[in-house]
Amino acid sequence: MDFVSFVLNLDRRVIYTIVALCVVVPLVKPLSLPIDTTPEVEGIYDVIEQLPAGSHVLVAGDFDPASKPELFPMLEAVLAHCFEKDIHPHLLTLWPAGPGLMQRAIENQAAIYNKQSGTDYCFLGFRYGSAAVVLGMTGSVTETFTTDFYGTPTATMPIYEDVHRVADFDYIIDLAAGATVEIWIAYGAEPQGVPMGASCTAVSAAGYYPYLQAGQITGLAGGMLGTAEYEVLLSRNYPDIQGDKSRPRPTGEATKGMDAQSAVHVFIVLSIIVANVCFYLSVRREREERRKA
Amino acid sequence: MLFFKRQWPVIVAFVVGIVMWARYYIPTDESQTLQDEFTRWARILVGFAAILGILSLLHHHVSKIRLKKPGFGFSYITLAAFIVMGLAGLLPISWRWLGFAGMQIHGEGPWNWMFNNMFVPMQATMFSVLAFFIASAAFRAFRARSMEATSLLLAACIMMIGRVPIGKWIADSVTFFNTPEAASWLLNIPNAAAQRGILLGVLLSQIAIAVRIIFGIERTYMGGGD
Amino acid sequence: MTPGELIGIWIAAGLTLMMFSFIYRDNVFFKFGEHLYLGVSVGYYINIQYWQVIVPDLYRPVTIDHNYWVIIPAILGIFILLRLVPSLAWLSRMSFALYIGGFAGLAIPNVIHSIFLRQLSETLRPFAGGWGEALLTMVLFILFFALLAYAVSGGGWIAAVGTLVMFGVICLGIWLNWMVAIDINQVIILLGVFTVLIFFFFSLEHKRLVGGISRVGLFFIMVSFGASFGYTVMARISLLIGRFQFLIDDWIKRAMLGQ
Amino acid sequence: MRRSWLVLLAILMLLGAFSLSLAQTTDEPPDTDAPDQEVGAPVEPGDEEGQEPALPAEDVEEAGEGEEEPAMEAPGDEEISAGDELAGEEVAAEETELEEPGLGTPGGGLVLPRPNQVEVFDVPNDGGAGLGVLWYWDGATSAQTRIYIEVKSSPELLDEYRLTDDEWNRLSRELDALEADLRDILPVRNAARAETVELDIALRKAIADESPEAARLRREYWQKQIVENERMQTRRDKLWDRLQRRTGRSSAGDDRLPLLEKYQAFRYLEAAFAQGEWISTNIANVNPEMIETKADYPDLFGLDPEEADKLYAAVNSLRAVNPAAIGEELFVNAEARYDYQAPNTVSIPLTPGVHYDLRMVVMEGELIQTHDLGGAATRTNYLDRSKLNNLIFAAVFAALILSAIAIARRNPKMFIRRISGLEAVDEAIGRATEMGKPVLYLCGLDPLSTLPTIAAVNILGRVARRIADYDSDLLVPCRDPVVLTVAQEVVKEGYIDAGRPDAYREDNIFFVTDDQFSYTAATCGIMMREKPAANFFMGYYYAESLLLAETGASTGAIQIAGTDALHQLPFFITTCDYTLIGEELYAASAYLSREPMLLGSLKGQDIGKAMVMLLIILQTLFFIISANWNWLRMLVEPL
Repeated sequence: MDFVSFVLNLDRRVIYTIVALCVVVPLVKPLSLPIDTTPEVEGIYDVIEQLPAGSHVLVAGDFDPASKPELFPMLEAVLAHCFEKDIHPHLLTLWPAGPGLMQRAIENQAAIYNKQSGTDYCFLGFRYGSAAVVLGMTGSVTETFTTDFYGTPTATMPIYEDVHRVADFDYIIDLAAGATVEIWIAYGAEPQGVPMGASCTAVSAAGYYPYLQAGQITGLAGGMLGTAEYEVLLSRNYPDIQGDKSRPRPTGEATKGMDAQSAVHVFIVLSIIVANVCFYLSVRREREERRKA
Repeated sequence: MLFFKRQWPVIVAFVVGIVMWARYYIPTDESQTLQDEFTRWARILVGFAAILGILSLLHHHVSKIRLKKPGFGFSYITLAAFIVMGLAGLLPISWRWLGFAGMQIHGEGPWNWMFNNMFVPMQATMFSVLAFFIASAAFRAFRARSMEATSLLLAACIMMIGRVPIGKWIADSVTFFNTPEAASWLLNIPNAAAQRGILLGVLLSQIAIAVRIIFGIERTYMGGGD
Repeated sequence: MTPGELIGIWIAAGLTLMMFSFIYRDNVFFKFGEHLYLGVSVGYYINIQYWQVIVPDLYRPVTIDHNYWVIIPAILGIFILLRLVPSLAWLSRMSFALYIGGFAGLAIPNVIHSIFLRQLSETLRPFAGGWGEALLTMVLFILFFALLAYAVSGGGWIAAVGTLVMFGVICLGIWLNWMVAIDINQVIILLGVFTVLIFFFFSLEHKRLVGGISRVGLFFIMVSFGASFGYTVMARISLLIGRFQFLIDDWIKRAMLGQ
Repeated sequence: MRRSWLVLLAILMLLGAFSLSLAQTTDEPPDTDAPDQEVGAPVEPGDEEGQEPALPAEDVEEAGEGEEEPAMEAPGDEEISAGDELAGEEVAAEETELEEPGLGTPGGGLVLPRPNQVEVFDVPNDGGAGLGVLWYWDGATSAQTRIYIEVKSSPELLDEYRLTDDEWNRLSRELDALEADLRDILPVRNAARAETVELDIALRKAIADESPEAARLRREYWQKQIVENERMQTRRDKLWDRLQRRTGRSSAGDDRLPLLEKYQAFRYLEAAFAQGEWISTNIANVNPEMIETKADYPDLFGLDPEEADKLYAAVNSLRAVNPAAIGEELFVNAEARYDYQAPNTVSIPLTPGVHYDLRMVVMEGELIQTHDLGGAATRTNYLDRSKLNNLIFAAVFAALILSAIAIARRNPKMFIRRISGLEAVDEAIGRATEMGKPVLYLCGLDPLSTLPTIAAVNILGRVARRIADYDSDLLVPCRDPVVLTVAQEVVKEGYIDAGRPDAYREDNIFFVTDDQFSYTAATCGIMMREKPAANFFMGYYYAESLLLAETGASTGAIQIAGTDALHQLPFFITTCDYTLIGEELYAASAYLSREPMLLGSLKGQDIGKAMVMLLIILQTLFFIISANWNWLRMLVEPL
C-alpha cells in the first residue's frame, strides 16, 4: 500500500484522534500566540469606548447554548466594558433558549462590578416575536417589556427615566446566532437612526460584510476570533477590574481557545492540500492504467 | 361555513397586510398607535404558536408510547425530563431541603441547575461533534473537482490560516505569505460584493413572497384541509 | 465547591460524553441523551413561555392594569392551538392570516427602506477622483473581467494569455499610480455585484457574453462561499474547543483533581 | 415577444425614474431623497428645555431699549429643525418690503442686516406641523449677530390649545383622583427623603469614626431609603402612569398633545400672551452663520434649486417660559398636591390647520431690529413624502410581481433559461442505469409548507420520470410524513407519465424518523449498504449536510445538490459534482413545474434585478460622462 492510497483510505478514527489532540494539547499547554485585532472588531470596541458614562446601550443576546463558546465570552466582555465605563447595558434576548445564559452573564458581571439592577443595568429577559418585539420597542420599551426577567415592572425603574424607545439608546449591539442582525437593522437601528454593532457566530459572519461595507453596522465580531479580539482589546485597555490593581482581569475564554483553533485549522488546511494532491495523483494513475489496458 | 374556512383568512391577511403596509407612509400618531397595537397582538400570537410546537412534540411522544412504535422506550425519558424540568420552574415550592437556594426560575434553583448542567452541555455538544466530521471530510470529500470548487477551497484555506493567530505568526516570519491581509481583503471586497448581490436577490424574493401573501396567492400558511 | 456543583459537573460531563458517542455511530447512549435533551428543552421552554409571556403579557395586564384588550389576541392564540384538533383546525387560519398578513405588510416597506435602498445606494456611491481616472480604471477592469470570462467559458489559450496580460497591465497601472485617486476596491465591488446579479438572472440564456459574465459572478460567489466555509469550520471547532475547555477545566481539573 | 415586454417595462421604469429626478430640479419639488438624519434633527443638540430662562432675559436687558421688547421669552435655544418636505404649493410667499433702517450705528458704521425677499410656507413635518422661512440678507451678518423668529399671538391661536369642557372634566377628575391617592404617599416619602439625607450624613460619620452606632444607622438608612422612600416613589410613579394612560389623548383626535401637556401649553401660552404680543419659537438666539441654505435641503427644494444660496429655517414649535403664577385652578400648589413640578420652559408643537404670523428679530450687541415676515397656515400631512421613493418602488414592484403571475397563468411557457444542473441530473441517472445501482433522492429536512421543499418535490417529479425511462430504482427516505405522501404521489405520477406504472414501487419511498440526527444516521446507513450510483440532495438542510455529503462522496456516488441554505452550500459545492445555488433551485422547480405562481414571481424578481443592474450601468456611465452627475443614487437614497 503506497502513500497515496494510504491517505485516501485513512481511517476516520485516526483523523478524529488527531483533531482531539490538536484541541487538547494547546488547551493544556498553551502557546499564547499573540492575537491581532482587526478594524472590524475595533469598530465595536471604539464606539463603546467613546460613549460617555451614563449612556444607554442595548445589548441583544440572541443566541442559545449551542453557540456558547463563541458568543457567551463576547457577552461577558461587552457587559464588563459597559460596567467599566459606567454605561448602562439593557440586556434582552429574542431567542427562547437565551435567558438562562443571559442571566448567568449579567449576574456574574454585575456581581464583579457591584452594579444594581434597575439603576445601573436592566435584564429585560425574553419575549416571543423577534421583529414584533423590535417594532414594539421602537414604540415603547417599557410597554413591550412590562416587566424585566425577574418580574419587576420596568416602568418604575430609574434607568427608564430617560430611555423610552429604541431611538433613545446610544448604541445597539446584537450578539446573534441566527438571522436577528437583519431584524435589528431593518426594524430597529436603521429606521431609528441608532448606530449598531454586530457580533455573530462564525457561520454567518461572511454574510454581514455588505452591512459593514455600507456602514449599517459600525463593527462586526465574527465567531470566537472576534470575541478573542474584543477580550484582547478590553484587557489591553483595562488590565485591572475598575482600575483596582489587586483584581487583574482574567484571560478570556475565547482568547484561551485560539491556540487550539490555530492547530486544528492548520491540520484541516494540510489535510485538504494533501488529500487533493493524492486524489490528483490517484486519478492520473488510474488514467494511465486504463490507457495501458 | 366554507367562506369562513377559505376566503375569510385571505381577506383578513389582505386587509391587515395592506393597512400595515400603508401606515408606514402615514406620519400621524394614529398610524404609529396602529403599529404598536398590532405588534403587541403579534407577540401574544407568536407566544401561542410556540406553545403549539411544544404541545405537538409532546403529543408525538405520547402517541409513540401508546402505539408502541419502535424506540418508544426513549419517549418515556423525554416525558419524564419534561415533567421534572417543567415542575421545577413552575411550582412555588422552596427547594431548600435539596440544597438549592432559589425557587422557580429565580436564583440557583433546580430549574437553573438543570439548565446549566443538562440543557447547556447537551445542546453545545450536539453541534461540536461536527468539528470531527469536518476534519474527516477534509480528507475524504473536499475535492477540487471543478474551477468553482478549486477557487472555493483556495479562498477557504486562505481564510482558515489568515484568521487565526498562527497566520499572523507565519506572516511575521515569511514576508510574502501574508494570509491575514489576504483574508481581510477577501472578506471585505469580493465577499462583500458577492454577498451584496445575493442579498439584493434574496430581498427581492422576500418582498415577492410578502406581496404574494398579502394578495392571497401564496397560502401555504393556511395548512392543509378544506 | 458545593455538592450541587460537583454533581452538576459530573452529570454535565457524562452527558457531554454521551453526545460525543455519536462520532462512533448512532447508538443507545446518544439516543438516550438526545431524548433527555428534548425533554429538558421542552420543560425549559414551557417555563420561559409561562414566566416571560403569559405572566407579563396576559396575566399582569388583566389582573393589575385591568387592560382587557389583551383577551382578544389571547382568544386568537387559543385558535392557533386548535390546529391540534382536526375538526377545528381551520380556526387557526384566522390567527395565522392576521399575523402573517400583517407582517408581510410591515416587512415590505421596512425591508425596502432599511436594507434594499441602503445597499443599492451604497453600491451606486460615486467614485472618488476624476472622470479620466475612473474611465481608465473601468475600461481596464472591464477588459480584464471580459477576458477572464471569455477564458473560463472556453476561449482557449489566447484568452488565457490575454487575461494574464491584462492583469499585468493593471498591476503596472497600480504600480505606476495611473489610477491614484480611484478606489480600485470599489470598482471590484461594483463589478462583483453586477456579475452576481447576472448569475441569478433567469431571463437570459447563459451563452456567450452573458455566460461569461455569469461565470465571473460565479467566481465571486465561490470566493464568498470559500470565506464562509472557512468561517464555518472555525465555528464548529470553536464549539469543540468550548466542550473540551469544560471537560479539562471544570471536570478534570476542578471536579476530579480539586484544583 | 417574451422578452419584449420585459424590456418595455424596464424602459418605462427608467423613464419614470428620469422624470422623477428631473422634477427635483424644478422649483416645485415632489422629491424623494435626503438622508434621514436631517429630518427634524437638531443641528446643535445643546440646550434643552428646563434651561434657566434667566439667560435670555439678561440678553434682553442688555439689548436695552429696543423699539419693541424682543424675545422676552426666548429660551436661548439653538435648535434648527429642518422641515421635512415642502407641501405642494406655497401658501403665502410674500416678499416683504424693507422697513425703516434700524437704530444708529454706534459701533462705527455697523448696520444690522435685514431679511429680504422673504417667503413663508407650510412644511409638513414628520408627525407634526411646521413653517419654513426663506430669505436673503440685506447687509452683512457677523459672528455676534443673533436672530429670533417669533409668532404673533392671537385669541384664535390660544383657542387651539384650550381644553373643551369634556376634556377639562376628564382631566380635573383624574387629577382629583390622583391627589386623593397621593395624599397617603407623599408625606411618607417626603419625610423619608428628608430623613435619608440626615441619616446619610450621620451614617458616613459613624463609619468614618468606626462608631458602634453604624450598624443601627445602616439599618435605619436602609429602612428609610429602600422601604419608605423607594417603595413610595414606585407607588407615586404608578399613579402618574395611570393618569397619563387615562388622560392620554384629547378626544378631538386632531391634536397631538396629551391632555395634561395641552392644558399646560395653554396656561404657558396664556401667560406669555399676557406679557407681549409676540412669542418665541424654536428659532431663537441663532447665529445667522449657522443657518443653512436651500442647497442643504435637496429633499425640500430639489437637487439644483433656483436661488440655491437662499437661507432657510423651519419653525416647528413655540417656546413659552414658566409663568410664575401658573397657578389657576388645577395647578395651585401642584408640587404638594400632585408631586408635580412645572418645567421652566415648554416646547409646544405647532398645531396643524392654524394660521401663524411670523416676525424676525435681528440682534447684535445693543442693536435690535424687527421685521415682519408675513404668515402661513400649517396643514396636516397624511403622506410622508420623504418615503415617496420607497412607496413608488414597493408599488411598482408589487404590480410587477402580480402582473407577471397573471401573465404566467395565461402563458405558462414563459422563458426561463436552461438550468445546467438539470442536465447533470439526466447524466447521473444514466450512469446509475449503466451500473445497475439505485438512485437516492432526499427532499430536505423542512416540512412541505416551505419553498425549498416544494421545489425539491417538483424536481423529484422530473427525476422520477427519467428514472422510469431508464428502469432503475429510486429510493426516497423522508423525514416528514406529509412530504412522504406527496412524494409518493409525485413519483407515481412520473412513472405513469413515462408509461411504466408497473415499475413503481411504493416501498421505496418511505418514512424514516422525524428526528434530525437519527434521520441522518439512517440515511447514511442506506448509502453505505446500497451504495447508490447517484445521490440527490434537494431542499433545505441544516448541520447534517456535511455528514450526508461526505458519506455519499466516500461511496463514490455522483452527487447533485440544490439548496438555498447559504451556510450549507459551501459543503455541498466541495463534496458534490453539481450544485444548484440558492435561487437556482427555485428556478429549476419553476422551469419544471411551470406553476404560474413560481414562474411569475421569478419573472417579476428578474425585472427587479434588471432595474438594479440598469441603475448600476447608468450610474457608471453618467459618472464617466460627468463626474458630478449623481442623481441616480439620490433616487434610491433611503430617507
